[in-house]
Amino acid sequence: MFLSSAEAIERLVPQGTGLLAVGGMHMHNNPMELVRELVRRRRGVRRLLTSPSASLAADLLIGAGLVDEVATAYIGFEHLGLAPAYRRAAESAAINVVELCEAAIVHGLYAGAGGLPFIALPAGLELSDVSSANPEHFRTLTDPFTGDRVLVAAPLRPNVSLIHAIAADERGNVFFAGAHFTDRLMAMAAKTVIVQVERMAEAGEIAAQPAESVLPGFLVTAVVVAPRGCLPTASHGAYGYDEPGLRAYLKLARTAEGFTEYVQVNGMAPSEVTA
Amino acid sequence: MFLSSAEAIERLVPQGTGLLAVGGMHMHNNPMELVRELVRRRRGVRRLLTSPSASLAADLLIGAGLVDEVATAYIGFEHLGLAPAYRRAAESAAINVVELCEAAIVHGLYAGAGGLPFIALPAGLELSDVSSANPEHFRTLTDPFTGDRVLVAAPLRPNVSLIHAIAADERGNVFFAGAHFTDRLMAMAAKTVIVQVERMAEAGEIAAQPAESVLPGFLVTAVVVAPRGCLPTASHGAYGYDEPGLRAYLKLARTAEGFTEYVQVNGMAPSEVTA
Amino acid sequence: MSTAVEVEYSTGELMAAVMARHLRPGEVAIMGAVSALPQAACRLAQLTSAPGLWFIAGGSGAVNPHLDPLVASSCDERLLDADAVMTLPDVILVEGRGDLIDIFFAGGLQIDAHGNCNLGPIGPWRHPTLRGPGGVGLPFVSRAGRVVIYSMSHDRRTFVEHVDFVSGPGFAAGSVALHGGGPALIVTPLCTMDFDSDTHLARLATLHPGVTLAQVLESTGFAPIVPPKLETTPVPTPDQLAILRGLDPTGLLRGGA
Amino acid sequence: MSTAVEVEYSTGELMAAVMARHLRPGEVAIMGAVSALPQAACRLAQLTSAPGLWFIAGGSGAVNPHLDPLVASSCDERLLDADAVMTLPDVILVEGRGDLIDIFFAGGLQIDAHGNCNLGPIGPWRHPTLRGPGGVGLPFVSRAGRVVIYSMSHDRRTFVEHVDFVSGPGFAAGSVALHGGGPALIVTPLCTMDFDSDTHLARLATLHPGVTLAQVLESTGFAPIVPPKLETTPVPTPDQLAILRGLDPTGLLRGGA
Repeated sequence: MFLSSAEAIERLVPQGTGLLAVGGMHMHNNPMELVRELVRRRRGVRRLLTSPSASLAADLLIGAGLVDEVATAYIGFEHLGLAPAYRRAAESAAINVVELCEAAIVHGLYAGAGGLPFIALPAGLELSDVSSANPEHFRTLTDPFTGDRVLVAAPLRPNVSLIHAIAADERGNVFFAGAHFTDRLMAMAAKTVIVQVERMAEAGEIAAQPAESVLPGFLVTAVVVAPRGCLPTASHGAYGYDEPGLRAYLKLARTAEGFTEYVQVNGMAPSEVTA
Repeated sequence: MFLSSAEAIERLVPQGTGLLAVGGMHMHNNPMELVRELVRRRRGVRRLLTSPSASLAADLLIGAGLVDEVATAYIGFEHLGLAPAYRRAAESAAINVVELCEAAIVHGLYAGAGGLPFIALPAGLELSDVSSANPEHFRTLTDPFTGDRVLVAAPLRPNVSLIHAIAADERGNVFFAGAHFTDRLMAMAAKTVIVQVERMAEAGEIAAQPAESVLPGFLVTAVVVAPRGCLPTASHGAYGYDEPGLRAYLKLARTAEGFTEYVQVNGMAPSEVTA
Repeated sequence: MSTAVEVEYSTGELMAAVMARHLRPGEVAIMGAVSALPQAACRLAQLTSAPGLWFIAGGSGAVNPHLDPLVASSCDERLLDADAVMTLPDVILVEGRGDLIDIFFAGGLQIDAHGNCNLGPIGPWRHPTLRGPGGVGLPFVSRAGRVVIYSMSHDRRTFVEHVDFVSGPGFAAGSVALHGGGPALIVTPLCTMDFDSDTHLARLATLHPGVTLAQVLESTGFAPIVPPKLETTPVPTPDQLAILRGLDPTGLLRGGA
Repeated sequence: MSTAVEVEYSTGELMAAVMARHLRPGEVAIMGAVSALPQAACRLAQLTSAPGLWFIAGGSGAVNPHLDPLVASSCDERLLDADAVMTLPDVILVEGRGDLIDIFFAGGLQIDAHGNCNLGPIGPWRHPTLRGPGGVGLPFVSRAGRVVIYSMSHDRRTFVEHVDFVSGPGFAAGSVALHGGGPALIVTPLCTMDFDSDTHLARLATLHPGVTLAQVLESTGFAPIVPPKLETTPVPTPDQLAILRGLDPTGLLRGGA
């Protein structure tokens, strides 16, 4: 159950994973230690699924050339700026973008978690270009109750989900602090779930948590204890984001050379791989 | 926002309400004070929607002859016995039973809450007779992604939901203690929401609750403060169920005459209506 | 020379011990309404032969409730004294995913030779002779790894050739395949049955101590397959009984929960 | 004789005051990424002209965050200091229901004459000249009561005749009806616009103090309807500014959030 980040990625994330989901939202609760290990080991991913709003985790994986396709509704850094590696990859068509919306991601994960074959979306969502841009992910049906035309989205069933939580107990029950965004759904929908945590839970601590802040251990494949492992993104309940650290990334990652420098300076060169 | 149970039912639950949802689960958290007021005022309901497992609230409304149809997956009293009024009404075909399953109720409420036009159900659910028994509520479609046959259920959008929570603040934010079953979804899917609570919240108490135990006030139409108002069912966080009280009901309600006696003895005769 | 001590046990305790032995370490089990018996079986299994077993007390959302003490209602707040708790909507997601639940404990007012269970109408659907409470989550048994059916009644009203209404689908007579493994075990006050892998029909497995084959056949409304040799159901050991009684000071398993 | 005091205010503060005046008591508003400005507007409205207003800080799930202080990121943990908090999946349900959200604050790298917003690709979809971050929940504007569009840039790159990609649908040229009320107000550093009820085209409403009509037309890539008489946008009152500065000690609205 408890592995180092090196062991977890090596054993549980096969090269060429079909659908890899990475949790957190904006520059909060990105499971960066796990993501850095993916970069170190150069684990390629056929499709990356982000939460409705991704930032550093996604930009780093894309910049490292590890992602063939990204299914996302937002990759950026809010007030700090656009996502440099994502921009470069998308603008050079080096990556295929499966443009989704919040509804397609969240309802799609709900469908994946619950074994629903697909999910019908609220009327009006078909008016955006999201569904036209990615006909592979969306279909139009006739509502069998009303006869209306209805947009439906595919379920999202990650092969692997990487998420962050505040603490875990010895059986892999984990709990979240602050907001947990789409992280529980990402875990519930995935075959393999690796949870990066700040610390071990104290005795009785998980039992004292409310139902919805907890992910029971039978949904968790492995736990990686990585204190301060979300930095430079925030970990709700533990620390805020490191704005200078994020700005340093954004500055360097403006160029491919700068990105490589960032990867090397931050311990993500392949030479940093440990057994 | 704050009303007596008499005012809330009089003003907010029209005679012949199309779909009335009543929360709680088994003999826990049934909003009995609101239900008793419905009986007192003889408010008829075209269709009653129960949580996946209902007990006294549903049996009382059905026994009082106030329900044309009931959409449910279970009405009973677990180890205490079957539901006497429901049995009598169903066995005499005095009521139409829309037999649902847990999945159709919970996913149906999710669809209602989120504006989804219908909900596709996991493969295998079509093997029970639930869908065949109620073709009005279910349809079969072709999955546009796989070509498989798929069972879909109608969304559930209650006109009115009656639920119970532990406490409310002055703006109608409420929070739950213990398990809250399908009560939050019932509220999120309904046009009009009446929440029966044990007490007023203390200053700052709602803000201190985790996200998922709270229902924000913009989803709440009215709050009725009714201490010990779930009895003889339990109120999680406040008191357990009154087993002798439930057994007394089950004994009396075995006959129509006994049921009438129970209604009268327990202050639900029309003469008990207050302005 | 054996000096076996005669230990008294109730039918409920015997059934709990049988069900516990069916569970394997690390599996995930789930149960619904009126489930003190399978809950006790799971806790017993965790403390004996199936360490690391997970069990979800359905309606309450409790994961591994500590059963300190065992309670009668499946939504009792005391169940939330547990290793973790899920919301009911999340439990429904977990039931639906189809690869998470290894064991689904099911029951019925009617149970048939193919393991179909009925908790709904008995007789005509629209005008039943007995309106059962309803099946709650029983349609999800079609997606579980194995289904364990238990009943505190073993008579011809309960065990029928064909259920009048399928709440929880067993093996179908026709060609429709279940998405999960289907019914695996039936536990009653008289015996245990499993299912023949070719015909998918219920087959007697063990008779409880003191119960005769004739008694079972007379009490069963279908003709179970009878294997050449029928074992006697092992009785609960003193250790098992000590654990069960520790969980159950009020005697839910002794009064017939 | 007037003795008006000249009060200095930033563009952000002016825009927040304009947006606040658009909100009515008891309404429910929602906003997404990079939303310090509409959050400040909502809090200002709650404390002045729209008591009982609800606002949901999208990604965080915070309902009526106290903004003590205003923060830059829409998912900052400090937003959870609020009247109540929802989960993100529940926020998505609320957005989808279609009769709960009165005001949706939207933005775009491109905004067009019909109020369509683009936060996705600029240029060809598969090979964009500028890959925007993405629209997150913007497709839901189609189901909101009114859409308030805001932008800190007012230039011809931002305000275009037709967006290259519709993230948040405005009024369509064709016959497709929005399920909600559609775009109602645009607030920029230069002016405010509303929408003509017949043509559904953007129409200049007010010019900010010191801004000329020519300046707006030159900075706008479409031709807004120009009404015969253009009012000047009211400047924030000293009370409004005091409230805004109380919320915003670090000057997010003064440095340009």
